[in-house]
Amino acid sequence: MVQLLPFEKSLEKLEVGTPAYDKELASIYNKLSSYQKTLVSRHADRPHGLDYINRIFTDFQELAGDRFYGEDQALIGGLARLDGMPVVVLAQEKGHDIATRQKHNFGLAKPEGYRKAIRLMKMADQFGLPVISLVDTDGAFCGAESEERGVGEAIAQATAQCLRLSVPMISVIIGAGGSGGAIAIAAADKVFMLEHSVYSVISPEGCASILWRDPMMKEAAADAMKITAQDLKKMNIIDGIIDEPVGGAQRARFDAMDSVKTFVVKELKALMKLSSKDLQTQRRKKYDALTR
Amino acid sequence: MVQLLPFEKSLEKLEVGTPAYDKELASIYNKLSSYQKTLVSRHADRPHGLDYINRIFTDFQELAGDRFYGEDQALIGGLARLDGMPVVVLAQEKGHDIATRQKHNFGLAKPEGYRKAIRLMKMADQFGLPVISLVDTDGAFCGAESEERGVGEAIAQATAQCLRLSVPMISVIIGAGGSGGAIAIAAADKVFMLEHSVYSVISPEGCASILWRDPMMKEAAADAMKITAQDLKKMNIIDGIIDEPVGGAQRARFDAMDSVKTFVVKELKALMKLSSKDLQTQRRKKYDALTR
Amino acid sequence: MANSCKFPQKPHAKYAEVSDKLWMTCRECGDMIYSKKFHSNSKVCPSCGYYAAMTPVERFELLFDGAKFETIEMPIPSDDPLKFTDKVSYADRLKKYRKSTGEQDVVQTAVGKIDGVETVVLCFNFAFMGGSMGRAVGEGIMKAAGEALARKAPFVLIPASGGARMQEGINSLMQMPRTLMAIEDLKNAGLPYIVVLTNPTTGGVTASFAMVGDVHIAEKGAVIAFAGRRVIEGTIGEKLPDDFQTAEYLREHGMVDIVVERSELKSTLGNVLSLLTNVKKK
Amino acid sequence: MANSCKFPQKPHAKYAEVSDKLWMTCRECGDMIYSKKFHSNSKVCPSCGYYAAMTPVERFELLFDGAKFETIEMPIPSDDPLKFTDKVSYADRLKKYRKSTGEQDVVQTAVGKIDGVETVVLCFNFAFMGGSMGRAVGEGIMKAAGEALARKAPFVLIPASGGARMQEGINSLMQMPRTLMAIEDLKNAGLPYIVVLTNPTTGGVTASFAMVGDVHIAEKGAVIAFAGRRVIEGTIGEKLPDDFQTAEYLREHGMVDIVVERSELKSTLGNVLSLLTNVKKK
Ligand SMILES: [Zn+2]
Ligand SMILES: [Zn+2]
Repeated sequence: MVQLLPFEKSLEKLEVGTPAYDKELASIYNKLSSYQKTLVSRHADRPHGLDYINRIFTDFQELAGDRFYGEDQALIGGLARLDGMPVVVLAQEKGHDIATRQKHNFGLAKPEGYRKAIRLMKMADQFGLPVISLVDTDGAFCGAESEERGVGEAIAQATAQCLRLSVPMISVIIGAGGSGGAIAIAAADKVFMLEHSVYSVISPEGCASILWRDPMMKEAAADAMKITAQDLKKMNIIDGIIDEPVGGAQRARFDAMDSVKTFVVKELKALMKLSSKDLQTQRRKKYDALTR
Repeated sequence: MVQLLPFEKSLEKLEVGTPAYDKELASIYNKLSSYQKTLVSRHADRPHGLDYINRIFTDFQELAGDRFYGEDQALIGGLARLDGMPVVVLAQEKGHDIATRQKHNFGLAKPEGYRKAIRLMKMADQFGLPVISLVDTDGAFCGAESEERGVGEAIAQATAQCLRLSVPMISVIIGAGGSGGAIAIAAADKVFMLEHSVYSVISPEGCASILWRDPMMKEAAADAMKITAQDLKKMNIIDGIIDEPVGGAQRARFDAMDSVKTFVVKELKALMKLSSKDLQTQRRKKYDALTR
Repeated sequence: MANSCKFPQKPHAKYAEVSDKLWMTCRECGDMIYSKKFHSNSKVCPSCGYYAAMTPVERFELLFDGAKFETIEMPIPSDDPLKFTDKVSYADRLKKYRKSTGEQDVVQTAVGKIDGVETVVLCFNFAFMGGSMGRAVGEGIMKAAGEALARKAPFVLIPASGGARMQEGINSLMQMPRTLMAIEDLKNAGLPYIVVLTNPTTGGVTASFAMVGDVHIAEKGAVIAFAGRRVIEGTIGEKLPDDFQTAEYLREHGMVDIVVERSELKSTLGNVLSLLTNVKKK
Repeated sequence: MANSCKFPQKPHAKYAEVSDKLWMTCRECGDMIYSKKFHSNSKVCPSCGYYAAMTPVERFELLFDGAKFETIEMPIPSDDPLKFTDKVSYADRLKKYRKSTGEQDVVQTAVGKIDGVETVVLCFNFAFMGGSMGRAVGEGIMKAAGEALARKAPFVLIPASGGARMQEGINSLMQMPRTLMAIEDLKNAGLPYIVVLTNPTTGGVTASFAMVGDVHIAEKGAVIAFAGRRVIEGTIGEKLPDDFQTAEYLREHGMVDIVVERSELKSTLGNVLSLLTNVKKK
């Protein structure tokens, strides 16, 4: 059984699968607030980066290391096939229990994670492989060692590397798109968000603490910042929304992942028809126009 | 007064500047053995990297850091002018007293030193500036932290970066050319050696320890390995020898450095007449033919 | 588009209120300091050496030969894309800062000569909402970089920023790739891009245009950080060294090329520009 | 130039002396092991899991589909450029190793298919003078890389080396830039260059061609080092972790992509080659 979120309490009394349950679930998910979506996007049972890699890619070969300092399991990378097409895949992974959360550092990547991403994007360019990134992080790791090794520089260079590619890149925000930690692997030709994912410059909690000086104002902050897939699509920040099963990806993990696959494969095929030059021209126009 | 080397003992009784002294000095330096040259190349008063930077370059601006991990003062880098021409200069610096030797880690560079060199060589390429490297190291730093951060990888990439330049590169072995630690910044279009410098794949002491199993066999090892400027010129490994004042660069530091300047400026001007393509073709032929 | 302004020695009137007074109090050491001396000393406290924030115009006067420069008008995007309100509305905040600074937003740009090299300089005004990066900053950087490209001139960017402008939400974050794309154009054209890191340069700014310079010059003691010291100490419970995230610390950790005294900034910058553009020194 | 050799299941006769005996002793654990089992297990000790060194031909048989491959003749430069003698003359050492291995020098190259992808594989023979890098190694790598370039095929290099061949002095060092130049050609042509790091890969080899692969695969437990552990412990007096300089340690430190069991090497390599060359998997 999937763990119930606070605003799902009304489901407790209902039997899963009954028409009453389905009706109530749909009713809850039809009117999720921005902060409720934030909670859905963070749900522990939501499919994570490695879940997608295992489900929708084949022949995955993880590649480790930045060739400078270390290997960062918060940001997984490697070669794989998507619908038979060889690609480079980058995926943030938060972990799902104590051991895996520690191993993946809760999806908070360090400079070496972003530098590995840069290396693999260059490899993609070198061998003409598209890049697929699956974004799910609360942000880059905020620790002294991250600052020491220049996490800002690493994020900036990773972002620049996305924009420099001569191959297509597609990003999907599968959970949390946490600020610079996300954009570093999400400055793509096409950026899609799952229906209940969020993408923001700071967490609602952080924004509330700073602007309201009260972390309890997180709901107001979430609303004000416009962080949902629906908000971002309306502002033309993202290129599309991938529907989730009713009740969220955490309730039908395989269905959710399979629909991401179908969606991405279709978009990727369209991008692969473009020449490198057309692709880069289109990308430039996209980022020129963004937020204007 | 310059510190006398063991084989210079006969000068002790003579007054500096007298004809007898000059005669004895010339006689000693006319028949230096390979190992004696090794000792001259390591003489503490010999001009070091920073001495050259201060003496023969103008407008020097040191640039620090590899943009990944750290700053390494064993390998100094920056922008400067040589005879009015802007260049990127790379110089290994051993230090000359306890404090500076520690600061410069005895000229033993770590991965970050070589990665800084790579960054500055890329900058040279980007802005069309020639690269001048002054080589003086017993080798790359052999410590755990050097291995941890991939000193081999860093040397390999630096060497590859030398060979990849679209601008001319000139290297001068001013003291010790210590194996991989040297080649990383010495895979140049033209490689010159000072008259009493040495360049080898391992130190005579190291070679003696391994092959003779007796470090005292260092003289034999030095002879056998053929490590002097004269040996290397005969084998066509280097492109020329820069004469030193009688008694070595340590006895007339400014004269020694000034003759390096004159020599390098002349060679650089010749290289700068070539197109990038011709330069790269010539470089390729040079390294193809080397050791054949 | 670009209107010519030639300023005399004294700071731009808009920022000179404080210099109307004969004496002022140093924000750092609390000493009473002679206002004229403070300003003639490029806003470095004569008592404690504290580097006070400089306005863009003050920077331009400090850096350009003979304090002569042309300003380049910065594009101002429509206000308040999210209709954002916290305790105060963003619209009201903007009004307040526009009034206090006399400027429309954070960045200002000018072109002039530095040691004889024609250079485009963009400077942040920390006094405008903490130098926060919204669409105006992004558009400004894109415009300034475009100006450098058109003139085949080097581009010098002088950040001073607390980071993202949260009131613009995701629009702020999107300025990271947008500005990086503009900088990439300069690199492809072989034009130098120099960042002069000043106190403070933090947050999203250090994860984009401020960390991809060909050369990174930092003013002595400047705090340069992605995540703030207190955030790190708070969430991780790590004890941090005193010099953590200072210019000197970043140099030691490979991120900054040159740490300069403010008094050496112009000559250092001039030398670097001259070397990278192969212009003979005067 | 390239003569076709198709080998049966059992190792090349030249290296098979030991397999003539029914039982043999593991060098690592000392157990008596059934020779046939050891060899059918790709020279991994069935008792302790120790990875014994493999000859180039054994590697070729392990990696190429159906153990079918063509060998590419390696150039052999004139002997002994320095006329080097220590306790023994280099000329005599060379004679000895040529006799014991039946080969002229360290490297051998073959071309064949790996999971259907035509690939050039160069392999070091550690039994030949500790896999030391002299002119023969340099010329061999240049020849093999040139062969890959001509065939538009990926290049797989399998080092096993103690480092430089001191008896060739500076000639050994010069193979570092020379081989890197050959590898650069492959990169410029968009051809994959994969390094399979085996035990031991040390010294100058790790400061040149062995560390610039697009993908670095390492056999489990292989020692991969620039400076040897004893050198570091001796000169620096640092205490080193047990796994220092192992394949696993290098993966942890960002230098190795994949650590594999020998039994998985062919399938891993095949998958990577297939993905990088965009060949559909069989
Ligand atoms: Zn003060
Ligand atoms: Zn065993």
